[in-house]
Amino acid sequence: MKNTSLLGKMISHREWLLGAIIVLMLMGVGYIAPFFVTPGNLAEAFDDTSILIMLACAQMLVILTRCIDLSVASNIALTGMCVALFNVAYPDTPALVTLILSIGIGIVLGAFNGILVWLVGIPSIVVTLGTMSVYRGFVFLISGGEWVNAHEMTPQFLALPRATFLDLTVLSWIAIAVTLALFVFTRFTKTGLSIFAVGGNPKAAVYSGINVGKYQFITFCISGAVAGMCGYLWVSRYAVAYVEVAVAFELQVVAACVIGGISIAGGIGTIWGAALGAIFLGLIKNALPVIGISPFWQLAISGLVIVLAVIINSRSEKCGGRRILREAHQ
Amino acid sequence: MTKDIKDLPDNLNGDWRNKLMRWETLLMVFVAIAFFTNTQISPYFLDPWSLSDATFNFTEKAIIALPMALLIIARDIDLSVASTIALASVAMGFANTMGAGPIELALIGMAVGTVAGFINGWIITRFDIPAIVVTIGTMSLYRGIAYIVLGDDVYRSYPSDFAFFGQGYVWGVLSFEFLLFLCLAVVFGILLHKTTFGRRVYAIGNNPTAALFSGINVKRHRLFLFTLVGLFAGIAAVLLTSRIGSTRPSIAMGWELEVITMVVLGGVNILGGAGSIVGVFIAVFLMGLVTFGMGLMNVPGIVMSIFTGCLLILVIGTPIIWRRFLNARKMRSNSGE
Amino acid sequence: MNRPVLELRNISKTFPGVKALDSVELQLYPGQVTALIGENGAGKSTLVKVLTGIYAPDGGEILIDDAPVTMQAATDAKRHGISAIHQEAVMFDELTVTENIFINNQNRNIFGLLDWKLMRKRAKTLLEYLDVNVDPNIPLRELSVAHKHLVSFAAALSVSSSIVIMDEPTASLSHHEIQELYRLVRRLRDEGKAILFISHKFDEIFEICDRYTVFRDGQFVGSGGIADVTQDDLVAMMVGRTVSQIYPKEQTTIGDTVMSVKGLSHPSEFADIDFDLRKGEILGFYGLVGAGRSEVMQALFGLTPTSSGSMELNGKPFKPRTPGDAVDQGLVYVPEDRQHQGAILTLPIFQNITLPQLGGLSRSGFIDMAREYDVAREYATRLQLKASSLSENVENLSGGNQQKVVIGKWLATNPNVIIVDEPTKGIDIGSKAAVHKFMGELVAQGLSVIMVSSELPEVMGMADRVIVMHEGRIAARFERDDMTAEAIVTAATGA
Amino acid sequence: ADPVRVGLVVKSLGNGFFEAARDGAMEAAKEIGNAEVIYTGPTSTTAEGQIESINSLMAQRVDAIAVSANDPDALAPILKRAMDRGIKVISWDSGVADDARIVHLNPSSNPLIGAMCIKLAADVAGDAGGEMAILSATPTSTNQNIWIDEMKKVLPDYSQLKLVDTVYGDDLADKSYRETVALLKKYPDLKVIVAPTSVGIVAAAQAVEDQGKVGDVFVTGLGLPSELAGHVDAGSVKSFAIWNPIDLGYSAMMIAYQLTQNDEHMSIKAGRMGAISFDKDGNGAMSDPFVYDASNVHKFADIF
Ligand SMILES: Nc1ncnc2c1ncn2[C@@H]1O[C@H](COP(=O)(O)OP(=O)(O)OP(=O)(O)O)[C@@H](O)[C@H]1O
Ligand SMILES: Nc1ncnc2c1ncn2[C@@H]1O[C@H](COP(=O)(O)OP(=O)(O)OP(=O)(O)O)[C@@H](O)[C@H]1O
Ligand SMILES: [Mg+2]
Ligand SMILES: [Mg+2]
Repeated sequence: MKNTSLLGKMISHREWLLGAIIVLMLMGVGYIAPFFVTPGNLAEAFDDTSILIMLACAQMLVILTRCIDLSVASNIALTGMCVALFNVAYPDTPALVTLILSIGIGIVLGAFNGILVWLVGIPSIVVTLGTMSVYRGFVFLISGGEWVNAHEMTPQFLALPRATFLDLTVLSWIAIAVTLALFVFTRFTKTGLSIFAVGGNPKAAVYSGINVGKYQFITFCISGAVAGMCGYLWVSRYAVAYVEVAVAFELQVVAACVIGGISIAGGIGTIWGAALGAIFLGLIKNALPVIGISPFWQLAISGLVIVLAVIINSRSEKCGGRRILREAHQ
Repeated sequence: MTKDIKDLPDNLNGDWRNKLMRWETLLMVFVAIAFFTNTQISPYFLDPWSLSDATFNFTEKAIIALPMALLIIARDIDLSVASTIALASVAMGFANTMGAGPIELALIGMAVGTVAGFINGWIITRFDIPAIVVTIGTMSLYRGIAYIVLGDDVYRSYPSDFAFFGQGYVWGVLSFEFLLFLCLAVVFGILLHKTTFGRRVYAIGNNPTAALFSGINVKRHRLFLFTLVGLFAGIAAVLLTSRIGSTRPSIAMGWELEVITMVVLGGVNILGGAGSIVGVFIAVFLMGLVTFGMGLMNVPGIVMSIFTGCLLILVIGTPIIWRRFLNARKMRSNSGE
Repeated sequence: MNRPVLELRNISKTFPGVKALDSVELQLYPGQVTALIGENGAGKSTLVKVLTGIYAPDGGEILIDDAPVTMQAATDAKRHGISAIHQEAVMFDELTVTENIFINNQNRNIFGLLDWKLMRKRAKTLLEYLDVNVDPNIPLRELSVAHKHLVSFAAALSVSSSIVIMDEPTASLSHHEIQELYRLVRRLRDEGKAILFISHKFDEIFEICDRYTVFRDGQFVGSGGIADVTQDDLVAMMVGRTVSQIYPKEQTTIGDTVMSVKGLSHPSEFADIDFDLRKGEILGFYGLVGAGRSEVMQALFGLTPTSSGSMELNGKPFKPRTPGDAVDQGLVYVPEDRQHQGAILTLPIFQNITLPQLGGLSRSGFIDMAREYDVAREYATRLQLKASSLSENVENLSGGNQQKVVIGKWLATNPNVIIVDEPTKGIDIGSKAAVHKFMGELVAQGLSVIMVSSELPEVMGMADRVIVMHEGRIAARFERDDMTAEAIVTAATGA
Repeated sequence: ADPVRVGLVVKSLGNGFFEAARDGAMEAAKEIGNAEVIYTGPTSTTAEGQIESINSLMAQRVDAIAVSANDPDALAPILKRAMDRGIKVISWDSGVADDARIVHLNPSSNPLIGAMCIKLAADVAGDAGGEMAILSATPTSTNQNIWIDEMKKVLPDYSQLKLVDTVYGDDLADKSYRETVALLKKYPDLKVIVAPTSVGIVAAAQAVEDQGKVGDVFVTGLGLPSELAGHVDAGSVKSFAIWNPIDLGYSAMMIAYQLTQNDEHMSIKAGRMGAISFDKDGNGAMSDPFVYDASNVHKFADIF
């Protein structure tokens, strides 16, 4: 009886496959446009994908518990607008305080979803379909529909995600930190394990003394916290806050999870999968314009890739399993 | 408590019909409130032409909501409907440049929609992948194809007869679109609630495995439902294209979520297995009334979405809390007896 | 006698429409195994759920060591030293064996993070203690049903507890594993733990239990020492009447071959399945759990594609590609997992019964509701279904009545061949007798029955011929006259 | 008498340009006295959203509708229906099909805008010239497409400028930003980015600054002083052009009002803007675009 190594469990073959595809794509793009694969440029592509990575990892937790959070993009827009307006009103606030504020607002918005799912028992897709509209509507209400532009934001508000450290932006480092933190959370904490249990078999979770709703609530709070933080990072990085910030971004986030092999039926998935799925999408988004593919082709290509990825995923899921006739095969 | 079956009262499905009535009553109450509020806030509300005009805002979405309700009851979902509209519309525009007449255009739109729906269904049933996942992909794919074909171009100058589908009136203020919706709603109500097909849809939605073990060809039913949704997205594409008289690849952007909101608001369980066409029908009017009323007050669409969002949560949440309250009371009275 | 470690007084629990527990009482004593006996729906599992904090009782008291306690959640039960193995295998397929065992009882390292290394080691020790040979690092989904159940034992044992509850633990275990389980139960008993053992099998009860408690329709009927009663006494208490014959196999005239299967094979599940089925006979399929019998039956029913082989039904080639094909040609299948495969729990009884033959009950696609209801009532009556209404959802029925609905829905299609897979698994003795009697009537009417069963008495009592499977192949065949228990078990274990 | 109600339908709410136009229209309404502006539109730039806005304006039986269209064709049927109901319809800024409105008020003449953009680009590129790229809004934006065509027409006169690419930021800040970054990557020698859209130009300027390309790459095009003042200071934008959106909204309101009073539509008096004349297709133009740079941008930043 050979012990499967921890690494083997952490990174299943699905993630290897996805990683290999990403490397192949990089090589392909590098062949056409060599500058794309220079370290500096890759760092920038990563920077551009950072927000998607963080959101995908947080969304994964929600999906693990058999829920879905469609309100993340609206959360980004609302939190982003809140901190932008806050920055206009109190320009002296340090960026770190703004960051914490954004996480706080995000948690509140996430917790609202979570409460409705947990205590009222409305299916999450309905709740977040609702709050997706509600939160974005509130962006309009608090801003009066007006934009907050770069020149209204203070330099320290704008500087945080842009500052670089060891050739990577702070935004990238935050994404890496969030990903690692969530990895430790999923693998080495009781809460993380319970989240897998809740999605894998809610009934069994109840029988094991795990409160399903509570853990769903927790994942919504995490998703909200990450979305809120991304709200600040987004607004600061693109130096503008307006109603339509990140519109329809939730679908990209869910798509990243799907590509990363997170089972929409709950209970199956890894942080690496979600992160790789996000990187994959980000790579497409960044590479296509560079290799000179007409912008009109971008959408169709990413759609096709999603469809192919899920088909490949489903195939690799099906192999393996149980065999009664083991002797006959030897 | 339990009795031998011989002694049972012969009540046909009385129990769940009661439940159903309660749900739809709730929706009707909301409709009445919306109606009354509208008459109060605007002197223009009760004008037949205004009301007729208002129906154009939701009729195409409502038409897709009918088969979508069946699909969701059967535990599936299709997020690609809006993109299917774009694809079908582009196909019609292209056919128009080749000189197709109004009827051919309509047929082509419906055919393309059907094919798109079939492809969704085929991938989903063939590879056994959750529908939400596949249709997130085809949502980009179909609209992407529309962008490839059309780019920054536009198809316009459809034949003038073609305008009838989306702009024509059948009788007085009754538009062709709206009449079509009313007829289709009746057809779907009968289909879901009176036929073997409808019963099987419920069976699949409640337990696909047991449905399969009961001899129902689950895959074929699901495939059919996806194709049906595609066909109706095609019909919606015909109506919409005819109504706005032009095709751009961004047509009908974001409609998928509005259609699903209508269906869910109508009491269809997003997790499958339960729901009625009557509920969806009322929900369509509820949404129409609310948005029309707010439109009369020039409330921006984005603010309306706050209301529809709240309405969605409220309408789904109220019966859940209400049921829980009733159960708790029943428990108490039971244990007290 | 010493004092009970756990005592229940006047516990009641009501579900909408059902009084599952009506002021019941129960005592568990340290170092003793107490059997909880009762028909399906008597409230046994409900009691377990009350005891483990999954359901809150409507009234009554739970005393542990004479102190009243309240159970709000499953964690409270753990705190009070109660661990349970539930009737349904409530485990996590996607988690590893170790993760399953320690799902609510983890070890942490000095950083407060989970210490998987230690837990894996403990899991291994536990599994060795249970004599289960599985790798603690593989996901649970790769295990057989029986092994999954054994892992759930390990999970229950991973916490130190003074009270162990086992709800039908042997239902999916093979003969060998049942023996292992007995050893385990005795060992726990000798360690001074109080054990509650729920089972429908009297041989087990008499083998390892010290005391009994009987429930009927949610009410307490009686309790005492096992040594003081006979099986008939217990049965009488359970059903309130005596059950004369458990296996009412009538001698029927067996006719010509109805179905013949030749060389049926599947790439990974079974191979070279040959047999004939004759009119009016019950053909038994025996084997250990996991022998592949269900897979063969599902292939006959058109659910699993086969790689080679041929079948004939009523003299015509039979090649079902979907269950619908099989039903059309008169072959139906009552699956073993009635909750997931057999019944649609969230639909009313009458809709479940008529589902396979809706076509016949409709005119050009429109369902004739009145006729539908008549058909449902007819079969519900024939099977003596107990329910509050035909429009009641199947989920509200007890296990035995759910099984009746599933059998009823297939009989309503007037089949020639009916395959029943573990027809009496987890069914009480009363319902069991009803099902057996009914099978006897069916063959008397000229139907042919294939009965898959893991219960030897059932197979030997009911079947005209028995086919024994082992690891996906036919290991032996027996005629009614030359069946012996030893021969059948030997063939099934592949010895 | 009841006030004359004019529905001012804009491409999207929250866009600074249109907010300024609304202020102009309000000013006109105040001047007229017996008139009222209903400012409405969708939040995202879609034709369907505008149709819904127009529908509710029709239901309120407004006297006139002045629309800046997201799509010239898609709005035509509903506007025709509005005209059938006796509502006076004009388009402004971004036009609709000729037969779906009475007149169209161009902010400026299209050839002039195109020429102006290229001239600004040539100015920042200097005599040495260099590579130039265009960052547009959505591929379907009417006026952007017209202006790009006009740019291409005059481009041969500026041999030092080489147009290397046209990309679309869809009037979304993040997409425009990403497209700009891709442009900078793909064309290391890029000298000028022309963005004839107020969303795109801001995002492009921000991207150039973030990429540390200030001084190497210049952004120009059409934008609002209030939104670009910071970028002019930062140096990524040297100069840009725009007409006065306040005047545009003011004129649109005046024209709409005049049409409800009489049918004259060859030359319409638009208050302080004087008479605006329309050709036989009903096209009229307001004024030339005005160029802003470090010398004047802060003065106007407070206005629009
Ligand atoms: N969640 C529930 N909702 C409604 N009724 C229930 C529920 N759980 C159990 N019941 C009902 O309560 C009664 C007791 O059920 P329970 O499962 O305790 O029986 P049991 O003795 O364990 O039977 P079996 O031997 O079949 O396992 C049955 O009539 C059953 O239908
Ligand atoms: N490890 C497993 N993973 C998935 N499904 C399983 C597993 N083990 C059993 N099953 C399923 O459970 C059912 C019972 O299969 P099993 O291998 O026990 O066949 P069997 O020999 O017919 O046993 P039984 O005595 O239960 O009829 C089948 O439907 C099978 O597909
Ligand atoms: Mg039980
Ligand atoms: Mg089996």
